[in-house]
Amino acid sequence: MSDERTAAPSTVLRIEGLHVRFAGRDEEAVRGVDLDVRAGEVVAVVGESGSGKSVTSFAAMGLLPRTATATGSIRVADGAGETEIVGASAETLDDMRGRVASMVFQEPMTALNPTMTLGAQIAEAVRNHTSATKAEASDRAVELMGLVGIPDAERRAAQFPHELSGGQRQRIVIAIALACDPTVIIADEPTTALDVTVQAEILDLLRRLVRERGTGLMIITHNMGVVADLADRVFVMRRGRVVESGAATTVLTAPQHEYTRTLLAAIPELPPAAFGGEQAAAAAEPEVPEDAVISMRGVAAGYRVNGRHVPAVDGIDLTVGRGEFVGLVGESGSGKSTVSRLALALLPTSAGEITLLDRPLSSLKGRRARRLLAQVGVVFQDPGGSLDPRMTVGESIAEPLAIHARRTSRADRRARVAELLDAVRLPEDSASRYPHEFSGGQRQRIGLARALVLKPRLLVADEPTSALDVSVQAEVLDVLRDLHAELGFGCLFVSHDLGVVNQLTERVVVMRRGRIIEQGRTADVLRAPRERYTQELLASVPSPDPVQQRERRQARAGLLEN
Amino acid sequence: MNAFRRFAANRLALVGLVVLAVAVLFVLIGPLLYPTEQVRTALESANLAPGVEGHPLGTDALGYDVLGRLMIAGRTSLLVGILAGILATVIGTMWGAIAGYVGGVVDAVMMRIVDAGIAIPAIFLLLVLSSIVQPSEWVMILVIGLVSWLVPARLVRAEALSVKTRDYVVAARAMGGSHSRIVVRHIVPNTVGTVVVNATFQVADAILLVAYVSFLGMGLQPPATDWGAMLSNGLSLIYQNAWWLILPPGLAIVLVVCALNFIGDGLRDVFDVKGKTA
Amino acid sequence: SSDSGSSPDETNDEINYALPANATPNWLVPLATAGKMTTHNSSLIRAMYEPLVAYDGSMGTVDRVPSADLADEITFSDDDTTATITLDERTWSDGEPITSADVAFWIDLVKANKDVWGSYREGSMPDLIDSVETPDEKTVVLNFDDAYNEEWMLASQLTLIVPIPVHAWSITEDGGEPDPELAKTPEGAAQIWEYLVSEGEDLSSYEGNPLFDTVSGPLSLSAFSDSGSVTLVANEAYDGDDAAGVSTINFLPYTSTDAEVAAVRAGEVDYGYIPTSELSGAEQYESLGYDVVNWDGWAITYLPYNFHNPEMGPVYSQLSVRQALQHLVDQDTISDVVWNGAAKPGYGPVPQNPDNKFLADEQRENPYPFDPEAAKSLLEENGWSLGSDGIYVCETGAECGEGIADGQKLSITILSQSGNTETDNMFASMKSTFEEAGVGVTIEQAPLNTVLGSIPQCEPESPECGWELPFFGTAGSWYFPAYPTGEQLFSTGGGSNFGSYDDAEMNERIAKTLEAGDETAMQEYSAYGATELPVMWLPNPVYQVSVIDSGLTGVEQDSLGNFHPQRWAWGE
Amino acid sequence: MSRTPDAVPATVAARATVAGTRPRRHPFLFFLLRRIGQSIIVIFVVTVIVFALLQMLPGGPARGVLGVQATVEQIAQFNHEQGYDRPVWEQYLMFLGRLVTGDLGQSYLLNMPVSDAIAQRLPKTLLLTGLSLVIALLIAIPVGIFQAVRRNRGADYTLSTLAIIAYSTPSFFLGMLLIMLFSQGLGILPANAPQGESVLAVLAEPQRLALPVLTGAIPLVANFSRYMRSSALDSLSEDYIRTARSKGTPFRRVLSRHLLRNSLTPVVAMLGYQLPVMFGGALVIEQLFNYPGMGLLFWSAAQSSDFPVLLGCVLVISIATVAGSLLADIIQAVLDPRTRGGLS
Ligand SMILES: Nc1ncnc2c1ncn2[C@@H]1O[C@H](COP(=O)(O)OP(=O)(O)OP(=O)(O)O)[C@@H](O)[C@H]1O
Ligand SMILES: Nc1ncnc2c1ncn2[C@@H]1O[C@H](COP(=O)(O)OP(=O)(O)OP(=O)(O)O)[C@@H](O)[C@H]1O
Ligand SMILES: [Mg+2]
Ligand SMILES: [Mg+2]
Repeated sequence: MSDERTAAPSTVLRIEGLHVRFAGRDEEAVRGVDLDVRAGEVVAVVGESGSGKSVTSFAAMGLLPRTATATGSIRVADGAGETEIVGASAETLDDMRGRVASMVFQEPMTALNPTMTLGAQIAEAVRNHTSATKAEASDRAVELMGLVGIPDAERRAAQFPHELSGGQRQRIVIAIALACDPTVIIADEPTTALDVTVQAEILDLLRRLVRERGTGLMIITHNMGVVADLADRVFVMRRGRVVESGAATTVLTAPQHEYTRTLLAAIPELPPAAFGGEQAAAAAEPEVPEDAVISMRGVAAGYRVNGRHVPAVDGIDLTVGRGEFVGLVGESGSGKSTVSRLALALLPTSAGEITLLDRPLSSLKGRRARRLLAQVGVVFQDPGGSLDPRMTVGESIAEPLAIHARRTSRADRRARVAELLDAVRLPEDSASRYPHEFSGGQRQRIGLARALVLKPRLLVADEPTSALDVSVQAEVLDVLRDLHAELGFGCLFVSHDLGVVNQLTERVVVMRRGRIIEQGRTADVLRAPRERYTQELLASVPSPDPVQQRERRQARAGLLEN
Repeated sequence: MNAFRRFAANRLALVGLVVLAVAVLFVLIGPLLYPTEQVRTALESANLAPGVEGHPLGTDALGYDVLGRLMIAGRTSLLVGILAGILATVIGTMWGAIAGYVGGVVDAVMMRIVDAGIAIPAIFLLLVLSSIVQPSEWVMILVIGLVSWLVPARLVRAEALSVKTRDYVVAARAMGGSHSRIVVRHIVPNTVGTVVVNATFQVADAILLVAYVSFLGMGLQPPATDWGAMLSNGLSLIYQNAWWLILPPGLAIVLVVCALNFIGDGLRDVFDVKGKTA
Repeated sequence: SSDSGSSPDETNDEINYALPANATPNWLVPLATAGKMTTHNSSLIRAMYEPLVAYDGSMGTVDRVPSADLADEITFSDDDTTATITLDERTWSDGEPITSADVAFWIDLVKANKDVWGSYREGSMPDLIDSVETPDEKTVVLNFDDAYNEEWMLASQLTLIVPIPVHAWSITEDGGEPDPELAKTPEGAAQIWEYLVSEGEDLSSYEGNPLFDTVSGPLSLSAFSDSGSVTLVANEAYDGDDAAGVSTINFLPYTSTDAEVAAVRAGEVDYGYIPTSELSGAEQYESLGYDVVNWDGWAITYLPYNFHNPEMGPVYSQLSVRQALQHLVDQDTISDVVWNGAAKPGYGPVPQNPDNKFLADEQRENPYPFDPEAAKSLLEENGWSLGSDGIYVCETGAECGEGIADGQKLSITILSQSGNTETDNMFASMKSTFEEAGVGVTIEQAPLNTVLGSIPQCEPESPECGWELPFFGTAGSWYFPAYPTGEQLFSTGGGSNFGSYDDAEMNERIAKTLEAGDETAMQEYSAYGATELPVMWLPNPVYQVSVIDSGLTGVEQDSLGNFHPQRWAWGE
Repeated sequence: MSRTPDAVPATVAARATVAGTRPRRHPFLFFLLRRIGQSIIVIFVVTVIVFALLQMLPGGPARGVLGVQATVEQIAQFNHEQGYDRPVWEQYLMFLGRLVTGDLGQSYLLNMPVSDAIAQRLPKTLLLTGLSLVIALLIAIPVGIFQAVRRNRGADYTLSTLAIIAYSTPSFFLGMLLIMLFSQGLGILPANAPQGESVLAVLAEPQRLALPVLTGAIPLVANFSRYMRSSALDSLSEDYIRTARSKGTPFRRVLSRHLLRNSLTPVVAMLGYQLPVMFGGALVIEQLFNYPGMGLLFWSAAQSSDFPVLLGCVLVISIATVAGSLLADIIQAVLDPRTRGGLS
């Protein structure tokens, strides 16, 4: 607590000695955070999950739940003076929110009232703080929608949130935040729920708005790429405290704190990109590995929606050789998960043929098909959701044994479970505990253990790490790599993270709108993508290296111009 | 232990548990401590007011001691309520789990049956059912169970629908687990929270239904009785201010049903289940 | 009551009568089909259409009330095969005279349509009328097919005849031209019947239906609503001896007894009823200005034994068993305590209230008073022994009686009508005494109509013959016409002999009551029924516990279950 | 764990276009037709259930209708006329055939067409339940919201406890208590419901209507307020409430503009399913206060095996229920624009 109170006059948000405690909790969620945001500046707050980033931001808006008690000081610049948030009355807070400080939330799907038109929701923000008439407010709403890049704003204003895509909704949320020209905007993970390409667009929008209007922006993120892309200064938080802060370039390139260093080290690297279309490698025939554990030929499949067949993927030609690591990438909804479901015989094909472990799937039914699955393992994205909360970890891991090797004795089973727990680097006594007693990364390793208990020849992993913090992700990927080396299974690895795919896989398949648009050796495809879509995808991934990120941004701008 | 602490954190749930325990002791142990003649009628000492001739709560029209009768009647009300509630829960759980898991046409057919059942007010069904069969305790259990499984079936189906899309179920299928295994090992255990919480409410509702059935004149064969029957007998004396024939059984029902509802709310906190359909 | 708010003059000319709960009038045509013969229907009909011969119990005995009927003199031929009836000088409300043709018209219609006439019993009216002569406008001669007991003929048969206006009702469609000759042919009679019955079914058109414009009784229809509320007003053209005491009488329907009681308490009813349970609080009603009066029924109440029950039939066939069971019924206590006095003990087949000449002393004096010890010794003398569970058992069936299985237990099942506390309590206390004495009792309950629906006369092998002792007597099991014979009840093949009681002596005694000339036949029948126990006799509950505004006169209650609204009037 | 780029269920349908097909033109119309189809099937199942149950009633109606004194011939005649001597399936088909023409048969007891009897009683029951319902909603909605806002505080606990007590009280006991209190004790309200024949006549005696309506409304208030509370709690924790507050909307306005409508949606759905419960409750209340509605009609029909009336009542109520939940679904869809996507 140094006494250097010579704050620059342009400071718009100043948090000093903030402590937050939740009723019924022993530990404080936030224990002494000092943070400031200046006008026209982007400040990023990073840190692992649960480190208190969101609590800090809610405290700044006076939006903490009733169970929370905040102490310390949070002041926002209001015209000439400053307003204290901690302990302020409801009227003060209502007056301040939206006018002086506003907020952009993480989840655009739920941040908007589903039963109110978009125009009305924006207009409400305007009317809360101005004497604008209804008509004026809705004019202003349309204007704001134009500003955040919603085409055809007039018509859209009369629509409801569900009629817009996620990216568009996030733009509306930003429009609401902007409605009264606040001095500071707090954005809590504003792009996490979005595709990389959409994320890049939103980041562009935010950057432009902040620069044009001189608003202060405090952005919370776990993505170092976003930090590199956007931030002037960074605050790194851990366990309720700020452990390091400083200019973005400094922190990212020369981190001081141990924690920041591990954070940065865990980020999977992308290959030095070559975006130019001319530099693309010659179209190589996709090599067909011999000895395939699974191969799909001209496969199409879809879902029944309201009693009607809706195609999801078409013309899928894909092979995973024995012991081969194949990545499957593409934007959200492109059909990646559908392909993995097909590989697991969870979804019938409507055309084409899948050969799983040398057997055509279409010829197998019922028990015989199920028996084949003994040699296939699976890991899903949500580490919590893929373990039955009412089964012990041991039971979960032994479940494939219970299904396929019923005659295994109890002792054998226990031994096998212990073996696998060891392989995924978990303590042996984990077997008798329940999933909720484990962290996300640990759970994911349990899932991996379960998938491998029968020594499968094929492992299907659908975004196994995308729900994890980067450092935890690194750990899980490490285990996966080791086990692969040891067991030699073929692996279909679905991911939207090109960095991970780059690190892990030998070949990569790129999907878009239900079709495969490009596949080849990972090195080739990522370094010199042939397809423009792949190039865009690559360019949209922010790099944690500020210098590299600047290049990417330019490359992307170039691509969009063409 | 943790679960109990979460339960006990809900004060009312704790109160409910105590009230229920007291009620159970009252009906089970009570008659041992306060033995009364509850089989043979005693017309010579009928219709006594409270306190007369050593009857703290008076006697009824057949000369039965009301306090003692309250205990005997409580046995029936509790027994029938609890077993009927459990029966309804079991049927409903199986029905709902199967419908939800299997889906498609099977689900549609099974749920239309449930819809139809729900569309017919339970009391109407009870009236008809209890004139088809003579209401003994077991028949009452069966009949009440049979008209009240619909709500749990609905709840469990909804739960099953959501559980079946969870990744661990998909994983079990991807491992080659059979349908029966999935229903038994994954779907049913994971609806247990909903089921247990609902079962408490179900028992509470069943005790109410027992009362309604008796009120509507479909009572048990004498000398058996239940709180609802006592209450509806008292109803005919409402103009004669025979409060001792009305209030004790009425309050007993309210207390026990309340207690069960409180307990259900407490359990809901433990299991973290949402909502209650009445 | 008269204090119900309106001015005295108005009230003094209007009476509100409470109809039984859920039994709203649904038939006013004096030609009833089956199921339409409830007492309130027939009472209203009688007020609008005087019968040829009227019997009622409102004078303390059950007797003919000549002032309420259309007959003047009735003479039977010496051989009891014809009756000659002269009619009073009376006119229909439209001014036409009431003639012998109106009597013949009724007989023609009923004869041609007897299968669908509700009161039809084979061998009685109208079968027993061979021919009708109408020598002049005021004389009717009925020729019977046999000689019949005069009293029975008069009280049970001729009372059924209700002269109807042939000059107005011999039509087959709305507004049709009356054709007095039409009914003389069976086809014509069938057409008229069909038309009249269809009008009877159309309750919504009662009000204003021209059929009801022509009445012979002291009252005529003024209003009739679907919900059962009926208003009768004095027939201005009435020229008989039973003229209405007030100008307007409202018959109010109630959906439940409680509703009615509430109305009584609110003073909205001048003549109503309360449940028997309220008798213990009778003062409350008296303080409201009512008299609380039991309305005894000309009825008996009993539990029929099903002699054809495959298991218990042979047991019930043993007189000793029936006697033992009868000894276990504590009729006095049940009447006084359970029914609060609203039931009177009954020991035989003849109604005991009011006292009458048909009653034998055997029945009056109760041959089987409450006596558990006597019951036990009767059973033990006849092969029954107390089992280890405290229930009598017959180890060797043959010793107890023919057809009884070895090891047969003496456990009876009563199927009782539900919905009445006194009835429930009566059986609960009976169960208690029976079981104390060693007779097992199971009590089942069902709504009245389910009870009635589940007790068909049956053969032992038929699956529907499982019933044993049904009770349908919360308001009396069986109401009699004025001459209380039992041919329906206890003679072999009798229409309501539910339990298939079959006894030659009984048949003979009943036959005697119907034959001509034998004055003591009824008493012999009464004595035999009281000792032979064709059914288990139970206390006979009152028809209802009436509450009558103390200011009303003419409210003597007719034990036949009819009410006579024309006689009600406000006293001074 | 919301840090997922993966599909969020609500958007699945929206994304279904990706692979080249369009969504249905009129999803709302489709939804409507589907629900109506389902409702018809449900009603059909109801007729089968009810008919089967009535077949199981012992004895048959003849003796009950014709009385103790009817002869065997009269009973046979009655059974023949009513078709009870035909095979069951034939009776069912006859019944169904008449049903589609709106003919519910003739009441034995009342001697009038069942449809007339019901037409006479139904409006009164609707009045009773409707009044109870409206009153209950007017109280329960604000109370539920109030409780949600004040959750886990004294007032909330008190109200919740009261609600559970009210819910746990059998309505006939509640009615008895009210009678003892208001009619006998204080003597300010009559214990007897209006006996008027028309709805207007019933309405003309509001003081008589008070106790029955109160008895009907109290359990509903209890039930709805609990629902409203939990639904409002759910909505309160939604992100959009936070969004609304973050733009500076005063809390009261957040409640009235954002919370109310969104938390009403599940309550409306629940209302549909509450209908049979309410009708069941009406049966008891009508019985207790002698209110001449459908409940008493059913009750007396059950007492006298008046089969056509029994069938008619159950059918009408079931149809009303099915229609009610259909209506609830539609209202819900209207309240929630997500389900009427392609209507415009
Ligand atoms: N409403 C609440 N009640 C109790 N504890 C809470 C509440 N909200 C947050 N916490 C606790 O406060 C701590 C900080 O949470 P916070 O949401 O700020 O983390 P975060 O850094 O935003 O994490 P993430 O990256 O997952 O969003 C956590 O331990 C969390 O469990
Ligand atoms: N259960 C389902 N029912 C109907 N449509 C579905 C279902 N699952 C997926 N789809 C549709 O199929 C298409 C492909 O979906 P899929 O889940 O395979 O995409 P994805 O590439 O895995 O996306 P993400 O990166 O978001 O996981 C999408 O249009 C999606 O809307
Ligand atoms: Mg957060
Ligand atoms: Mg996916």
